[in-house]
Amino acid sequence: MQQLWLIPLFPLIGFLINGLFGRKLPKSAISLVAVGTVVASFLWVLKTLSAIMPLETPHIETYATWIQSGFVNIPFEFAVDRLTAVMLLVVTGIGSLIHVYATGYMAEEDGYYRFFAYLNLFMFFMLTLVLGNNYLLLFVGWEGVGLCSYLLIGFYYLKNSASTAGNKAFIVNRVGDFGFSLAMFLIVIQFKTLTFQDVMKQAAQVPVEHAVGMMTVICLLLLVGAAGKSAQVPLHVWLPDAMEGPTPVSALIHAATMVTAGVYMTCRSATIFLKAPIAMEAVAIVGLITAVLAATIGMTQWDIKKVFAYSTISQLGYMFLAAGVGAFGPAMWHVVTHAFFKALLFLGAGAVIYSMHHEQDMRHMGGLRKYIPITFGTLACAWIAIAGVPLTSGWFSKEAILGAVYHHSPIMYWIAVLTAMVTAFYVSRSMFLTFFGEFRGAAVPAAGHHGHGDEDDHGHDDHGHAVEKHDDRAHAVAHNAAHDTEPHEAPFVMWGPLAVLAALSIVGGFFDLPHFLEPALPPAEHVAHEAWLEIVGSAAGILGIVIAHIMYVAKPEMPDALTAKLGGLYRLVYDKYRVDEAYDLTIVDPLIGGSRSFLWKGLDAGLIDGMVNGAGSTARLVGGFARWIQTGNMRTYGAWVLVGAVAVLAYLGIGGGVR
Amino acid sequence: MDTLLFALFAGIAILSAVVMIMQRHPVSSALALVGVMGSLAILYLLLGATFIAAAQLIVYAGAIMVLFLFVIMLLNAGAEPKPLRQSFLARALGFPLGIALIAILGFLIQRTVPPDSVVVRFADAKAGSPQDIGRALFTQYLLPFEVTSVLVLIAILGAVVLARKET
Amino acid sequence: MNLLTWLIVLPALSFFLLLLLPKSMSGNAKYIALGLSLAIFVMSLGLLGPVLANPGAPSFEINEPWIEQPAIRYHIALDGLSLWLVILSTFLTPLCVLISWNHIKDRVKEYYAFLLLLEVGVIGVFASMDLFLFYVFWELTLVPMYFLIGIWGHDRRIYATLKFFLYTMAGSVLMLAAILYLYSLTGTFDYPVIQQLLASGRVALTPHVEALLFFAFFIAFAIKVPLWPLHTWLPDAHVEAPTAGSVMLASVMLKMGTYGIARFCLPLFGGAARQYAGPIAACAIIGIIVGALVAMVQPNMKKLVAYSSVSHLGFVVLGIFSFNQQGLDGAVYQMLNHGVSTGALFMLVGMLYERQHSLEIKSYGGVATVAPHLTTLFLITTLASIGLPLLNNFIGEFLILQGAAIANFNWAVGAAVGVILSACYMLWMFQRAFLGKTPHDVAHHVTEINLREFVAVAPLVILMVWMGTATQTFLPSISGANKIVLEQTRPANVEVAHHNAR
Amino acid sequence: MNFYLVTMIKLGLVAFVFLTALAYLQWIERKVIAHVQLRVGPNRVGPHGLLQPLTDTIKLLTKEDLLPGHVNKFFYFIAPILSVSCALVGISVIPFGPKINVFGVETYMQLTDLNIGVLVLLAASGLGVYGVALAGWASNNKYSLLGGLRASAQMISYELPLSLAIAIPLLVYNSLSMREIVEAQNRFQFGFIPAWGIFQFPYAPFLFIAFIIFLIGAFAETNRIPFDLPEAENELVAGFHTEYASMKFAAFFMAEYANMVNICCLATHLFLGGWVPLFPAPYSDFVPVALFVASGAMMIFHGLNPRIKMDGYTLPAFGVVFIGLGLAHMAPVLKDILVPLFWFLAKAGFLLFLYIWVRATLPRFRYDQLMDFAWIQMFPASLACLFAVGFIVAWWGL
Amino acid sequence: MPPAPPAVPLTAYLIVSAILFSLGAIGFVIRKNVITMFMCIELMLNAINLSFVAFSYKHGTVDGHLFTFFVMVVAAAEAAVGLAIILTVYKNRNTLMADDIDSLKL
Repeated sequence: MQQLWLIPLFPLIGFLINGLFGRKLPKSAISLVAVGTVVASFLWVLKTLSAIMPLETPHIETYATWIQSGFVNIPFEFAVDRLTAVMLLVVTGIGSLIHVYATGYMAEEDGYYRFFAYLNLFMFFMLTLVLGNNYLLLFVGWEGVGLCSYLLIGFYYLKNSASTAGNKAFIVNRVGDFGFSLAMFLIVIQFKTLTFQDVMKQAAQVPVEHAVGMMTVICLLLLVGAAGKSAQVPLHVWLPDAMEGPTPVSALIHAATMVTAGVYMTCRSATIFLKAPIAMEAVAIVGLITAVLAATIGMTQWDIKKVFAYSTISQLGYMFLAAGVGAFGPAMWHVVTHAFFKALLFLGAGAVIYSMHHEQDMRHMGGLRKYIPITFGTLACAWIAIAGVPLTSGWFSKEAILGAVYHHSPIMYWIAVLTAMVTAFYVSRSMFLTFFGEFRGAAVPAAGHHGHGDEDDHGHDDHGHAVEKHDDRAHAVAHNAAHDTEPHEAPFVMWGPLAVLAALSIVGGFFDLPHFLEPALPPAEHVAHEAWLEIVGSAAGILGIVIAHIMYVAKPEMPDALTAKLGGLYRLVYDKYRVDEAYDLTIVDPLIGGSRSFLWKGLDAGLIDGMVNGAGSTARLVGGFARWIQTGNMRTYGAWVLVGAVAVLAYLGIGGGVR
Repeated sequence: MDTLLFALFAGIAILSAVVMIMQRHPVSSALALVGVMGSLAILYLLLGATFIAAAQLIVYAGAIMVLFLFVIMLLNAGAEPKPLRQSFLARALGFPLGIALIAILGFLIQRTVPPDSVVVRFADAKAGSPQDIGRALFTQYLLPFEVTSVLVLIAILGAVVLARKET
Repeated sequence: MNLLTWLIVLPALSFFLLLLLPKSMSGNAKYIALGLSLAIFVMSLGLLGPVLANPGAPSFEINEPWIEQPAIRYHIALDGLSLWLVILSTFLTPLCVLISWNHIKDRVKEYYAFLLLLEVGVIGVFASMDLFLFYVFWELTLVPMYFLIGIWGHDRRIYATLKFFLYTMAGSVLMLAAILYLYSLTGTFDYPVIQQLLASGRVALTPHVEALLFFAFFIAFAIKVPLWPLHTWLPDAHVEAPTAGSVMLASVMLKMGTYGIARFCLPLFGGAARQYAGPIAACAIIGIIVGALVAMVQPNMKKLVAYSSVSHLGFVVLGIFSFNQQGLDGAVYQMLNHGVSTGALFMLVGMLYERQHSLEIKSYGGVATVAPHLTTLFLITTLASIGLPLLNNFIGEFLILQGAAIANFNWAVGAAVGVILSACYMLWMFQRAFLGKTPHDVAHHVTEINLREFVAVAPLVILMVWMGTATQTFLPSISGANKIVLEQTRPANVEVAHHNAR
Repeated sequence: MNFYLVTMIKLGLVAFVFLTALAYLQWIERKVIAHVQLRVGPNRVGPHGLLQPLTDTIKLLTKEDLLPGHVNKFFYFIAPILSVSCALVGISVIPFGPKINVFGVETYMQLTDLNIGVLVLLAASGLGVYGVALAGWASNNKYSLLGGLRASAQMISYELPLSLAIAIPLLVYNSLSMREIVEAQNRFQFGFIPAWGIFQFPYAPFLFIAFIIFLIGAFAETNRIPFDLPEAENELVAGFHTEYASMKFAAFFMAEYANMVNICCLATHLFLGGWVPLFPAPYSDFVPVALFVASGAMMIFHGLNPRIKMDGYTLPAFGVVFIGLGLAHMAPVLKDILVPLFWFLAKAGFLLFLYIWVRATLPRFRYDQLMDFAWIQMFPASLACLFAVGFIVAWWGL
Repeated sequence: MPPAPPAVPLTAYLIVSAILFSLGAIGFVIRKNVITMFMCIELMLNAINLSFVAFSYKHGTVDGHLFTFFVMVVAAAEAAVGLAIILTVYKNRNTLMADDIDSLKL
């Protein structure tokens, strides 16, 4: 026993302390508790892992029965294998860094204790997700992180857009959970257990042709679940809105950890997936589509966090693509490297926003390189990593994925390469807009924004929101302050973690993670390494950077011309392909309208209650007819009684009943 | 003598009853009813029911009817006016039905208890003294007696509650 | 006079004690009611030991003749199925007293007396093993609830209480007819005896008759549950009822229906139950989805919670008609869960109502700023209600859906949609009422939760976490009893292969 | 034939004596009150006003019979008749003495010995209400109506404690027949204490309370002071008989006094042992003789020294009559009749005197006090008494 | 004692009872005053009492007497409550006419 339960317990304790007493604690104590518990958890992970390495087989600890009903027996059971170990390190490691960062970023906020309580709770659930040794415990973490995501997105609950975004995240995730839970039921039916090892063992033994239908259904449902959590098309809509949350949250939850849970889950279920080729194909296609669409949207956005959000979606699509082509190891590798650089990007963006006094629109930035050099330096590391500049971490994982994809399907490969180039382009675009050129802080008037930023639009116009956020934030510095004061560098607690992550982003790829993960994943077919693939991939990344440099540094007037030329297509992409609007139009509005006018007013109040009341009215009608006998006049009643008496007696008398 | 008394008081009883239902004025009706009750008391005596006869006078005539009279006087009820609307059925059917009832009942009584089967002689009465009644009342009919006492108690409470001034 | 009988007698005595309380002491009625109901609750904990030791067999059994002819017996007993429901009732009653503390200002002692009378009725319903006795208690529960809604309710209370009364009455007369018919067949009202006779075939029912009897019972229970489309009394009753009335109605009285189905419909008429499981499950699923959708568009909080009850109880019915251990366990567990979480929801909504005197969602907003603790409790309850893991409803929903999936996977698909929708309506309501900027009147009226209210809700919140994690406190006994129920449920009359073929 | 004849003779005798006595009761009342108030009272007509009742009667009979125009004629006429007949019926069941043998005819000194005698008396007094109530109502006069209402309410109310008080001795004597009631008291405890109701061991204390209750109830039942609210002059003029004059007024008057006499006789029988003397047999015979002779002697003595001239003739004459009466108590046949009669009349007369005495002494009740007194004090007291006696009877047995 | 007079048949009592009862019934129907109607009920009760006593004579027991007794007691209770109700009705509606007291219908 390695007391694995202590790992999630530390953050839980932090949550309880901050949640119950945080209101009365000083900020320093809150920070200490929050950061301390997570760091303790990280240390405990290190200690545990060092004890149980090399982990050729999973290390399992069973604590108690949770649910026991008939043959369904679900224990509280934690397990660590190599997959888990990687996730544990990522979660606790990056989690610790982001906690540290957040103490700086959130220093001025109201609800400081609340934020850290939620964040600790998130750590608890995320660790439960990672550690749980059966699907239901994974589901606990799965739903739990969803909850924390909901809470943290809606952290600025005074803002309608924030709470709406929270709701959206939770509900879209619920749709995914719908699939996930159905998949679980099928797993129980098929394998009579939810414990990973047992399921995988049985699944591995199932002949492909025997239960392929079942496996396909299970995997497709799992895919729905994973798509929900990992923001894959068509359930990606919540993630951009989730940027309403504080930036550390975006970094931790919506970039580094939670959103990769879908990938983690897919890799966990790899054995089952391998039995369902159709589902694998579906995973790959979903991943590819997501990657492309999100990347193209990313090119058009102005809000720095939105850009990174779409980037995240796109990168997640990459991971799914990898998983879909059977490259689970590279997928996980990308999870890790992505965690590094995307967390860094978000934290860096957070530092930028911090230094810009909560301005997020890149058109208001520019030339920040001079004001916040440390931030720029660290962000540049993430930039080159995500762009796939050779020998950075992102390059390794990306090339691994592209290699696997090529062997699966060249068409997919070329699309993926194109996407890689687009990725490099939009990241570079945001970097150039932010750090290069002249500072445009006062140049762009607020009125220049698009006028359809309506509060009640359920937040699909991020642009408008950025402005409102700026105006509405309860703690906000005065509106003009952003323009009057110059951007300033973030404090050490903020750029410290950035530095660590920057280092990891650069060197994080030298560790051959797929190889490390081999014992934990089903054996994948090894394909020959082809050098030209790497060259093409690297070239795509660099080309993207170059194009961006041309458009945004060398010829700043070019984007506008291009935009004008593209016209409708640009608008479509800029509006994120109008997926939100389509959902509203096809699902949300009919559902609410139909519920209100048909199900409630029509069916419930009209038909059913109408029938009930109709029964009552009918009875009343019949009673109304019978009522004329009941005159209410007692003498008439008496006369009737007399009539009855005479009649009865006469009958008895004549009939001889009385003798 | 029996026959004479019976004829006399039965006649008075029926006459009073007729007067009672024909009089428009409730006081007259009440007095006529007292007459019926008094005559009935005599008839009870003729049947040997001495205790019941006395009870009839004390309870019915002496208490219940006084209560009636008291209420009539309290409400100062006058003769019945012609009401604005009245029960057509009652007005049209009351008498014929009543006569029919008398006829049918008489017929039935004639048939079930022929006149020559039992004759009543005052001296022949076998039971009816207060001792007899008391003995039966407190042995065989104890439970009904107690129940009746509860009923009376409830009636007292009910009457008090109903007639109480709203506070 | 064993403990169970005491638990029926004591609330009854308390009822009379409160009724006979002199007018001058009616201010003390709530203290007396609280003390008595707490004492009853503590006593009811004494039920745990013997039943947990042997959940499948009846404990605390008393089987005495009550009326010689017809042979009606005072036959009460407790097993794992009814144990927790009884304890839920005794547990909620003191909380209901607490929640009504300042809310009820006129006819105080009658109010608490009726609460205790309700407790008599529900405990009697859960404990009765004689069909006639069951019916008596079943109807007895109507009376206090009728008055609770009719006297202390809101504006349209007369309509609501009449609707409630007539609706449930309409069902229960059917049940009475069926009970009497069973009596004419078997010569007894004693449920175990009838069950034995039917199971052993000594009294054989034709499938047609069995179906009729089954539906006579089932409709009575379904109205109480309430199963779609027999549910329309519930929103009205809830909206008009005082808080404690809503709590007792939702948390305990609705369970009488599902309990009745599990206890009587299945073991007595297993054939018909299996035969008609399909349509009934369809109704349950429609109830789940339609209830959730309609809840989503309600402008009134209580109505929303009421429709959510329709949705949640659809799960319970679905679980029961899965005819497997998981489904039935989940159903019973979900009964308790729903009692706890919806009870808490009604309490919290009631607290809001006490402050703002409105149930419309749109007259709130930004409550989180002025009453963070209230909001936190509400949020936890909301999360429990939408089935978040580690909170109670999740366990029930998981087991029910698992059971339904085993019985027929399509059922699980349909029902799982309800899980999505539950998040929609609850969170949307939470957002509209609690989040956002605080309007002036809300800031003026809505105050933080006070100690008494906290004491009333906190046990429920603790229980939510407890029931979500330490399920082994409850599940083994429930499973034990359900196993017997399933064993007693006979196979279907007609081959309806596709139901069980998965 | 014998039966009817004897009954007729007794009827005639009782009627004559009773009616005369009623008339003279009025005279006695006036005289006694006068003396209480230190006046002389009627003394113009006849010696000591002894002929006053006669003249009063003649006056009332010959006065014009006024018939007010606004009255309900039928009830106006019938009310006094009802009243007086109900009052007079009562005397028929009251015995005046034991069984006697006159000229070989054995008979009771009583008009009729019913086994429900007490109930008949109660019934008669109950029916008496009608007269009053109807009179009040038929007069069509608000004073009369109020008087009638008061009378009936009061009589109904006080009938309850009265009946209960009657029931108490009935429990002890175990009979409803007047004669048997008296027989039950006709013995001497320890040889010298008469077993009268109020002395009878072990019921004496309760019966004494019952006696008091009975007396109070009797006062109310007869509408006498202090319970004369129905005819309170200063409030209601004269109450129910405001509109009555001449013989009809006399009828009410007579009914009131007849009721008084009846109720005093009843009290005597129930509580004071009827004709049972105060002393055991040999002494009891001499007491009346001695009393009569002594008073006769006193009259003669006073007659010899008259204060006014007339007394010189009348007093000796009365003295001789009294001595004669006294001696009659020793005559063989008469003795059996007169001695019990004497004891009975003495007790009843004492009670009547009490009536008059009270009238001369006490003020009137207020109406609410009157009702409260009946329902809140008398009724529970009589009930308690009844329970106590019933308990003793059941405990000791009879 | 005088010689026994010619006897009255029991039937005669019963017929008197029947006549009185019917008269009561007629009265209940044709009279309009609630109090009078109430009195008619009393008359009917009395008529029945006569039957009871008559039959009791026939059987030589006191059972009929006791029924009569109970009827009387109940009638007393009924009169008390009934008259109280009439008083209340009069107070509220200011009428004693049965035809005007028909709000039961509304």
